[in-house]
Amino acid sequence: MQYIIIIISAIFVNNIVLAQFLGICPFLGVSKKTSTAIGMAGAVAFVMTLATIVTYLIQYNILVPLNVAYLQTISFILVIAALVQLVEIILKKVSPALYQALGVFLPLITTNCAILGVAILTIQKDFNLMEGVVYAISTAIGFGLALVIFAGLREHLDLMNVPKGLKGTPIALITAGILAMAFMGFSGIV
Amino acid sequence: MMAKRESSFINMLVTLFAVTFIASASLGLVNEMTRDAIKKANIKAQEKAIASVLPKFDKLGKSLMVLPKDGPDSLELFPAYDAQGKEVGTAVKSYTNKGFSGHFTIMVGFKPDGTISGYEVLQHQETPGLGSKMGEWFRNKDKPKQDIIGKNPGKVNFHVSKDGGDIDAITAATISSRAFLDAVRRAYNTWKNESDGMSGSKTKNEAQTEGGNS
Amino acid sequence: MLKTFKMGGVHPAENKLSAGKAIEKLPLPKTVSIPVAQHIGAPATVVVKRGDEVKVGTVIAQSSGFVSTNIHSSVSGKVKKIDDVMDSSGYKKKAVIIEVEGDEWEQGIDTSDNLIKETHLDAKEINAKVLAAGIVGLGGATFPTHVKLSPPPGMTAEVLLINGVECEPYLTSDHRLMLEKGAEIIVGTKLLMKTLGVNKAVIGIENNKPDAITRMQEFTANEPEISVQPLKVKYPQGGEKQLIKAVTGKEVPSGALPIAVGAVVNNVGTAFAVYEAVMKNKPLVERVVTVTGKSVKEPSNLMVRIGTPVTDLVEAAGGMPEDTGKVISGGPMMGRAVTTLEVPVTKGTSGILLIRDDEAKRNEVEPCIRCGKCVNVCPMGLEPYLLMTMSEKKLWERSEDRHVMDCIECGSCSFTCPSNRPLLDYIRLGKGTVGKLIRARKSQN
Amino acid sequence: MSITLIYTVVVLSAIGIIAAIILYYVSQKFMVHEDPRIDQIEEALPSANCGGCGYAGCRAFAEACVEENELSSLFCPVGGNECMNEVANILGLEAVQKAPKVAVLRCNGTCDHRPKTNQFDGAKSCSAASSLYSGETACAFGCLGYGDCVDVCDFDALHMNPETGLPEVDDEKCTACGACVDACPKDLFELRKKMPKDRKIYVACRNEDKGAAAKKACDVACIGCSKCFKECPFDAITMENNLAFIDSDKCKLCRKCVTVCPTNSIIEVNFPPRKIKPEQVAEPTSAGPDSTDKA
Amino acid sequence: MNKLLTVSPSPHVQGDESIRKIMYGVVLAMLPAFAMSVMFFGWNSVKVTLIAIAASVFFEYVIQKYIMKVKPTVDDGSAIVTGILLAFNVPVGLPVWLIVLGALVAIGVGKMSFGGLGQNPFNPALVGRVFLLISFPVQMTTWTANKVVADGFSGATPLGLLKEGLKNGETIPQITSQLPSHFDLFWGNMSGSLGEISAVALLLGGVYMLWKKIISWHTPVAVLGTIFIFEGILWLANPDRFMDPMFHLFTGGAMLGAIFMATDMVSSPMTHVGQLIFGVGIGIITVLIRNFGAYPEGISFAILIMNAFTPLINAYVKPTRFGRVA
Amino acid sequence: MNQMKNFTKGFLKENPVFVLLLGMCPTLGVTSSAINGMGMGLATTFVLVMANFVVSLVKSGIPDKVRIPSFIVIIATFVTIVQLTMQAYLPSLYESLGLFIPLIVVNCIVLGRAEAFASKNTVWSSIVDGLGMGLGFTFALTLLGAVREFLGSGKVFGLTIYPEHYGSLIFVLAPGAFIALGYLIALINKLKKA
Ligand SMILES: Cc1cc2nc3c(=O)[nH]c(=O)nc-3n(C[C@H](O)[C@H](O)[C@H](O)COP(=O)(O)O)c2cc1C
Ligand SMILES: Cc1cc2nc3c(=O)[nH]c(=O)nc-3n(C[C@H](O)[C@H](O)[C@H](O)COP(=O)(O)O)c2cc1C
Ligand SMILES: Cc1cc2nc3c(=O)[nH]c(=O)nc-3n(C[C@H](O)[C@H](O)[C@H](O)COP(=O)(O)O)c2cc1C
Ligand SMILES: Cc1cc2nc3c(=O)[nH]c(=O)nc-3n(C[C@H](O)[C@H](O)[C@H](O)CO)c2cc1C
Ligand code: SF4
Ligand code: SF4
Ligand code: SF4
Ligand code: SF4
Ligand code: FES
Repeated sequence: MQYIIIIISAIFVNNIVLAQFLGICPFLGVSKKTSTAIGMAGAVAFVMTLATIVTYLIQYNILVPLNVAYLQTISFILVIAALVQLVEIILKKVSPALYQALGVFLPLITTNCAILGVAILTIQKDFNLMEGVVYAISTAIGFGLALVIFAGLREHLDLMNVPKGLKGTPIALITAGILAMAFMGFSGIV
Repeated sequence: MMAKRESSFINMLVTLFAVTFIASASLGLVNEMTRDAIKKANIKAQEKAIASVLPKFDKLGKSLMVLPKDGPDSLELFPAYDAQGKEVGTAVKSYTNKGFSGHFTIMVGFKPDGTISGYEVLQHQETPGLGSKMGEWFRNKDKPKQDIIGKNPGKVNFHVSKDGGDIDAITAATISSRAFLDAVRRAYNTWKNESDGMSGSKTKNEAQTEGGNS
Repeated sequence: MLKTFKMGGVHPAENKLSAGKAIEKLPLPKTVSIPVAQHIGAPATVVVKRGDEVKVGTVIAQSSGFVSTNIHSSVSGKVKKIDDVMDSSGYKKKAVIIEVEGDEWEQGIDTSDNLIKETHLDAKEINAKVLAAGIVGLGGATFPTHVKLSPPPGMTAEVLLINGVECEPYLTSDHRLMLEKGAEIIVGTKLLMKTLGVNKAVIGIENNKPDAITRMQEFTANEPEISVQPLKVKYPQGGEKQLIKAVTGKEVPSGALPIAVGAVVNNVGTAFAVYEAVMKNKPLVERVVTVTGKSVKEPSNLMVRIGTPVTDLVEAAGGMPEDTGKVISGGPMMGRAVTTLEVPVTKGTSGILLIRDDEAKRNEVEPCIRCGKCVNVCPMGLEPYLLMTMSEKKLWERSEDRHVMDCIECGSCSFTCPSNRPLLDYIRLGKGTVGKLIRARKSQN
Repeated sequence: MSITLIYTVVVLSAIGIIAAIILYYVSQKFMVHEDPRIDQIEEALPSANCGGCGYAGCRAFAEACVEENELSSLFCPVGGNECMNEVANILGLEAVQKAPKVAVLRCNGTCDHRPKTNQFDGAKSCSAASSLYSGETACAFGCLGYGDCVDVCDFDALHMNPETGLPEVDDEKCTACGACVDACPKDLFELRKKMPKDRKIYVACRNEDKGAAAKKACDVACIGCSKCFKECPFDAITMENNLAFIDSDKCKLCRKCVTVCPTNSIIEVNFPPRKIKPEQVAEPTSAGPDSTDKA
Repeated sequence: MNKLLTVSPSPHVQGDESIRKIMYGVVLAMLPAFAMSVMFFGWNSVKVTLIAIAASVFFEYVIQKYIMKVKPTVDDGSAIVTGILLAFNVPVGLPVWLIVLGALVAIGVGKMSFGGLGQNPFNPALVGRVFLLISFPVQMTTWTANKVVADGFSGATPLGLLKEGLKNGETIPQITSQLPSHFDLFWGNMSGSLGEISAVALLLGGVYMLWKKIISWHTPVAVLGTIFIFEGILWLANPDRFMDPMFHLFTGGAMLGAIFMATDMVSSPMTHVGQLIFGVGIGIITVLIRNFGAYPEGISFAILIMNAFTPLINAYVKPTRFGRVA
Repeated sequence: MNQMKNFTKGFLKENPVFVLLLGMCPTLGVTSSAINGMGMGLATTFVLVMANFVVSLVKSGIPDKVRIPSFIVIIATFVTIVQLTMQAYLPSLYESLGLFIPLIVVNCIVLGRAEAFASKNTVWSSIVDGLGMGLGFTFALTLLGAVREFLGSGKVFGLTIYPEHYGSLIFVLAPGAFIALGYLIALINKLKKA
């Protein structure tokens, strides 16, 4: 049951982009086409899960025992940066096809607050490892959902006659706002 | 532009080592410098909250951790005394899990007779503009129906009026209001049990501070 | 039992004003201009020069390729000049201009009305005659008929459909032809069947021509291989893919020809022309043209020599009404508006429609409200609103992905749109551009 | 020194070093050959990996740069112009500098010069109209006036003049990108070499009809009389399909052709007024599409 | 011949549909619901409706004329529809300034920012309504008691009473006693937003629009059908915790939403299959929010959320193409 | 290099938020009030200036391949310093900025400036650049915070301008952040053109 709550909460109620304001840069940047959005969502899901596991282990096996928890930020970001690069290098060699589909988004992910944010939130929320993993995956699904819907909306808006002054980022933000507004309907579900 | 160092393995390793070394050393230093300040800030925040919910006191007694009957986690009680050593009241750090966004913590002060001398919301995630109003709502002197200061949870029905109680809920935030009163009741009951000497409470010597930066 | 195609379609007001008017022969014009490109495919090569004497039926331009055909003089007289003239395509095209003198026919042409039923010619010889007579599809597309009659290798025809649908509002030329030349059409049909080697033919006629249905049923009563299929009135039932679907229930695959499902479609006029060419040696020099319009004094069906200026036809129908705002060659759904009445009648001219001022101008274009009506009426299952926007924004690849090339340009979408959007204008543009891109891609590979 | 401080240093350095070693070995092992310029460009980019360029990160952007043979559609908002210049350097793109050109409209068929023969009521698009028929006037070669060219100009260099019904080029803004050349279904635009003082002499007509037909369709049509062709001392003029064409590479701006043209279809822009017969040339210049340009 | 002929590409005839006909058809279809509203809430509902219409039309006019600098098209009736539907979605006692603010958001943010009629991905009236609901929860949930049964009920909406009761740990049978009968619900004898109360009047409007081919049956049937089935399953599973499905069809904005708001062609999918998916989505989200969420009613949110999905539905649910090669 | 131009470009012409659209998370996440926006902006500015300073100091000593990791470490160090200091001396601001303080690490502006500017320029101009960009960021966050606070609760910097109950709550919440920023950017674009 508590897993279901974590899942629903992370996908709908506390959607990482629409309610928590994390990962907005790729949300705005990589949402011009649905196909790219799907690729990005997949890459985020992969890295987010991996990063959460690794940072979790570091937090509870190194930082906490040695009483240096204040190093969380710096060690997490280092590990995430290294991890992303590692995945990228390996993917490029092992599966060029997968690299084409997901890998090209990997560099974007290092500087995506969502990854670091989820790693830190997992610790803050006192999840255990399993919960952390579920949380990370659901958050990534939430991110992907928001991203894909938003990409669909933007592809639609490309065909519409948006007034000049609002074309591009402004209307994208307004659309995101209305989307966030609609998602508020889910509040209280968990 | 100056010539860059080439990317040989040794160079990379040395550079990275140097950078992390310097970074960690300086961080360690800053940490040493701020550790006490952070600790103090935390204690101060706690003391400020205690002071704000209790009548004037001169000395804090040892705080106790008490497991309430109706909740999974312990509450912390801070008895306060005047210069004569007479108890002027007890501040209780209580919580609820029924908030609109789940968990939040409050500090409630009780005079020895059980009336509430003050409260403070310590940490919460309720919606700004709705649930977040509880910080002021329940101590509004002009609205006796919602004011809890000076009321005794043992005598007044500490439920929202919608549920048949005596306290008016925050408009459009009944859930937060219910949760808030839930926390107050828990504080009261625990304090009451404790002062009646009913529970086997543990005493803790030091006010706990949280390590790290979470 | 009425059949029809399932998907989409509209029902514009029929306005068949000239349905009751028998076909009349139009008096010979003074001059004719006969364009050398009256058909789909390569323009014919002119073989006469200024000053040459020609008779009715003299070849004046010769087929210049497989998909091309012969052009004959439709009058006798002297070639005045060879020049560019405006025709209903909207552009100036090369044409042979002939001054009419008398009405002398080439030898061997039988101009009598006798019905000849039998021939000893075999399939090949019939098809050779069809080519020699310059026959093209008279249903509007003017595709050279001899090409249609020679299925590509590996494909065999199973059924011949004779298109007597005439789903365009106003037009009645096919209707009249069936009433008046039904027997000849049946003979033509049999010739076509013989050429194609099929033993089944269906004549599809919409239910708004009950007299034609009865008439054709009478003629086919003792023709076991030919049947008449009454159809529910729905535009664009005359489109060959829709007709095949309605009659046989088969769908011509996207991008394929009707022959892919074993069908060949020919217009009733084409069947009649084939009859005349084969049995009477008469090349395609005249055709039935409906002259009509709400203000036209005498809407009529005229037998007209190819090359006759449209003015002559309009005069014959009582002259051009004062309130004419637009002149269309063809029907209101698919016809082309012309810039001047001087354009000549060509093999593809099935009607001349004079539209009144109050209907000549389109209604004001408003934003698309995404009502989906265009999607629902598209007989090809396309998304016209999207195709239009993509053309406007020049998103050709996306347009190709959404199968813009499947559009049959029926205009149902533009007709229906409550916002009066010029959907087909832009879709045509998209089709043109995407077609070019596809061809460029093909030639690259 | 407290133990925490030591731990701090150890932990962080260890993480750093271990990460570096693993990365190094993995990258050695999983090396993939790629265009070295991609790396070079990536170097030049800010590595913010923000996606601001519309690509998935700096590397993807670098790859796009390598594939593209001109950079006009690529821009890194973080690095800005400097950075893009550097990228261009790496790709050796700045070397392909062309002689500056400017677009000119080879039609002067204003409403006055070219009587309407019908009125168009379809989609307001030149390409749509042109796929339907030859146009609202008897000239099948002239401007249709629905502004497809204006729509495609990204530099705000083209505007429709509502009085003449013709588009006008703003020489200052035109970058000779050629978009209008491609967009015009009548092929009316030409990119001509920029001449000193922005002067221009060109035949503002594309009508290939024979003289009489052309003249009938439009007052200022080129009737193919060849007078200019004979007049030009520099062989800059060629005749084809009843139409004169002035080659901007050969033209020396002597203005001789302008005076002999019987239909004023040769236009001169930004010249000082003529001394000898001012009234004769004042006309074409003032009616020309570029006439609003300051003298 | 001196008159110039007109030339245009084919087709040369146009059907007699028009935006105006459609929009004023919708207005007509809303009249029964409006009449019922006046009957139950009195003249205040006339006031609210007129203000909402006036404000919507006013903002559309001003924005088009002075900000977008295009020819105003307020006469096409779409702003009127938005105005009426905004009014239909708010409590009858809503302060005037909030109605005007709602209209500003609906037209300004929800419609004009995207380019005006036909360009907006979200239902404008609902953008306005949800904006108000989130921003002013107190005013937006202050219900005026129904005139006809003035003292019967407290003024809370049936769904509100249900949610409140469940929160207090009451069971359905206990709550039912405070609720109007199904007949009253069907007729509209309850409190709620101005235009949503009378199921019968809304259905009447729906039938009219179906007859006039303004809407197709797919969306409303999918929405109502899904709510019915999904609520039915919950009800059968636990009748102490969940109300019966009919109750859910007749209360809240289910009817209004399904018939008038989910059918807004601009923000819903193009194809019938798409509309079915759209409707089912709305139904599911509505049921989720009603039974498990913080809000007693969720159809507004559900429609907005599915509006967001519409481009994806349109991209992936294409019409059956003639002769598509498998 | 013209220092003044370096400094001022961050405000409007190359404003990281309004023009470059970088660092959107903190921009939207912490701007429920002007004061929060300002606090976040200043914290980021500090990190930016210091990171630019250090990076431009050590730039030539760092091999290319480990450039990014080194920069990240440098930035993360300053972020942690900010974190610890704030915790110690401004605990309430620290509470309200929450997660977004550690996330300064991944703010694209910081790394972006370090890479694009500081690693190629002198110490002094790097500091000026960092300060300019940082203050531009602060300006944007404060402005957005003020707008949201004003629309949401009728206050600016906590000063009541109109009664709170006329405020539209949504502007304090997530959707309002997006919407307000959208219109703000449109407005700034318009001003920039004019
Ligand atoms: C986005 C959102 C945030 C809300 N925040 C709170 C909150 O913080 N506290 C609360 O009690 N109710 C909150 N509510 C309202 C509750 O969902 C519920 O409607 C309300 O508490 C019902 O109580 P009422 O009787 O006071 O209106 C929120 C609702 C929404 C949609
Ligand atoms: C290149 C090409 C080849 C064709 N070949 C055949 C053919 O072999 N058999 C046939 O029945 N029709 C053939 N057609 C004719 C088409 O099927 C169709 O009848 C013609 O395009 C006109 O159709 P419409 O009047 O419905 O537009 C061909 C058409 C084209 C363009
Ligand atoms: C939309 C549309 C409507 C058509 N309507 C008719 C029609 O009513 N009668 C007809 O004979 N051909 C009609 N055609 C042409 C037919 O598709 C087909 O080309 C013709 O019947 C083939 O015969 P033909 O080659 O003998 O002309 C129509 C074509 C299209 C695309
Ligand atoms: C059947 C139908 C339903 C409509 N529903 C709405 C609606 O719910 N909300 C709204 O603002 N406009 C509605 N409109 C009006 C119009 O479509 C709307 O203003 C556009 O979304 C504006 O672009 C409706 C129109 C029709 C024809
Ligand atoms: S898209 Fe083409 S086939 Fe479909 S309705 Fe329009 S014109 Fe006809
Ligand atoms: S019929 Fe017209 S308004 Fe309706 S969707 Fe198609 S283009 Fe849009
Ligand atoms: S489109 Fe290009 S070439 Fe044409 S005017 Fe504009 S800038 Fe010049
Ligand atoms: S110049 Fe060409 S593209 Fe431009 S308006 Fe004239 S015809 Fe259209
Ligand atoms: S600030 Fe860029 S992803 Fe969050």
